[in-house]
Amino acid sequence: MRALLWRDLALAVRAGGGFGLGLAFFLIVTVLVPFGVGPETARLSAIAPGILWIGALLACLLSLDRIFALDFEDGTLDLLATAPLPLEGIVAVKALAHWITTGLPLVAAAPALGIFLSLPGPGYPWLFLSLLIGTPALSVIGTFGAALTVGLKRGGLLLSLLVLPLYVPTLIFGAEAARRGAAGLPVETPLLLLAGVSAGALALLPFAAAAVLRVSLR
Amino acid sequence: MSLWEYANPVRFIRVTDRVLPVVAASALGCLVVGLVWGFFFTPDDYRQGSTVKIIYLHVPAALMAINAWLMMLVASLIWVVRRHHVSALAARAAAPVGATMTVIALATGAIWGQPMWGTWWAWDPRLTSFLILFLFYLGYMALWEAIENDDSAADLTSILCLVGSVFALLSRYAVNFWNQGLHQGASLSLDKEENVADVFYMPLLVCIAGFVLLFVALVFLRTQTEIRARRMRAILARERMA
Amino acid sequence: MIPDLGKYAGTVLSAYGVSLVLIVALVLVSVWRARRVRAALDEVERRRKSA
Amino acid sequence: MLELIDVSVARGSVPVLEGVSLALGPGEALVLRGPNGSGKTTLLRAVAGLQPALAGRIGGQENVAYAGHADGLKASLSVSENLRFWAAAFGTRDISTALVAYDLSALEVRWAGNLSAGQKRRLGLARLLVTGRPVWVLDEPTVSLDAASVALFAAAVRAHLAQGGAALIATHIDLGLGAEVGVLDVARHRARFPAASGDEAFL
Repeated sequence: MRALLWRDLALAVRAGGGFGLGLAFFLIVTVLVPFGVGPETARLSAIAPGILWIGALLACLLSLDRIFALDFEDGTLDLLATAPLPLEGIVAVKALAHWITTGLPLVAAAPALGIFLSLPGPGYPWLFLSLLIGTPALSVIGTFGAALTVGLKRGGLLLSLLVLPLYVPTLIFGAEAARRGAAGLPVETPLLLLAGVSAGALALLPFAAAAVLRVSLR
Repeated sequence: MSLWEYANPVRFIRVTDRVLPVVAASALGCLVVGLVWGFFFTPDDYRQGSTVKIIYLHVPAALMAINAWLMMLVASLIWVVRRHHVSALAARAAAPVGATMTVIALATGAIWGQPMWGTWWAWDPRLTSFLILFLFYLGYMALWEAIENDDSAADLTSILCLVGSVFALLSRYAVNFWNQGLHQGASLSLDKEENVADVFYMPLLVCIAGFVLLFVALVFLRTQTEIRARRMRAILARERMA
Repeated sequence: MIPDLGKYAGTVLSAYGVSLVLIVALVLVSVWRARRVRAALDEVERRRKSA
Repeated sequence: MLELIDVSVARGSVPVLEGVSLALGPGEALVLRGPNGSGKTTLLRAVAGLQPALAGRIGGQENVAYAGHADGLKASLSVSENLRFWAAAFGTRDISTALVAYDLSALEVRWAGNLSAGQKRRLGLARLLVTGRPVWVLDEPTVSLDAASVALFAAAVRAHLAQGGAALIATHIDLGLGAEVGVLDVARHRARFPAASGDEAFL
């Protein structure tokens, strides 16, 4: 298991691994928003928490199809499935690797990008915290979607169609927490609900994803 | 006429062939009676004027949009547990019907909302939930279309339906939390006090019965079609191998 | 014949129109596909029997 | 160590083989033969547990080390990193034996992406040695190997058998494993026309 995690991390940071693409995408989306809605500070700061959450979500979505597709093409997934590791564990480790290489950099970058969008001062810690709690759910839900579409032609577009509706609760609670934080309102409720969604997804979806993967491989 | 004769899909087709005309006819009957009754012979609401007549389409469609998903959920569970082929195909057959019902509920809601709330669309929890439900239908149908092997498709869509149901429910609560809405409370409930007035109630029940029967008839017909299509694919695949 | 729908006539009629069109379209598509698949399967079965 | 009893397998819901029975004990090897598309790969995938058999029983699946058409190598990992990963995944440590057996020691630090097709194949086969599993299930293992590499492979298989391992190999060429190696022609087990299948209910 640990070997799999190290291998996935090594593959992501080496040449052609695509590490940082999501981060660059996040940066570009954030920078494009003022061009779309206008440069007024008041307007930007009102929508900043939501934009940052959506940007992080899309950046996360961008790299989902790499979770299984590469391993499927070169036969690694077949061989892993015959290894004495539970497929549920493999899925969980894959999701964890995706979160470390994609989610965690987004969490770290979001406060910096908040400056571009004039995020109000009290919002920074809550934005950071809500993303920190919420992005693991994005990764594990996305892993489930990637398992559903592995080996399909035109799987990438389908993956987005399947995963985006599943992202709704996470997005609502996460963005709500960030928004309330930025407005100086109490954030406990949405944060707790967000943590609940994340915990539930982390506990249950690896099993669903493993079941799906078994079907996809046969 | 060998195995096919005794396998369940055949029995399904034989039974539904007998039942289908009856169900379809009563669906048509209920819809005509209910809609004509509602459209021509009910008074206007004192607040909403004649727009209240939209209720005979809006409420049944919304009910069926949800019930169709519930039926798909049950059918998916049956497939996962019992591996009953007809069940998986029935879930596949129901999805477009449910999606259409969702569109009808959304469209009539928007048309109704325009004069009542002064806007075609509001991010009201109920409206939003139905929009999300529609997205789930789209994803479910797209996944069926994308997978070539029928059994794999049945397995994967079933799991998507199970997981999707959990997330749809979660979205419902999330959306409620996110925005308390304009929409009035439930139109129908067991608590008689909260119901719509009696004059609207009877034709509405007839319309709901009509929509339920229409759904059943369509699912029977479409399931038959899916069974035949599957049988044809199986035969053709066998011929190619031979 | 048509009841007096007042100022909301357009609203009510368009709601009924949209819904009925969608329902009829769904029914027609279902029936059309049912017929087509049935005919295709009969064709395949006949070929199989004669072969 | 590996036992198949009356096994049927299907490819895409269409049955291709039926009634396959075989047993492998320590030191035994069996070669599968049959024309392209006859179901050798499907059978081997079922033996490896990657797809369910339609009927019959497969015993000893937990002993199987499978090598298919794809080697499961990562281009941006070195030869030894690739092997070490698979060793860890199968709960073993030693990769030096495998490197020596397939003459890969000189390439140890090379990225797998820079290897030739034959060298990649050798690395893929070396993976079998680090799994520590006794039953090798190999699908066309000698593709893109030159004569010298085939000899290396045959030697590795012989050594494996001598140590009490077993092997089930789908191949067209003569590996020179000796006369005691059995041959199973899968063409004799081809599924008859209306047979049990995933689409059974529809046929």
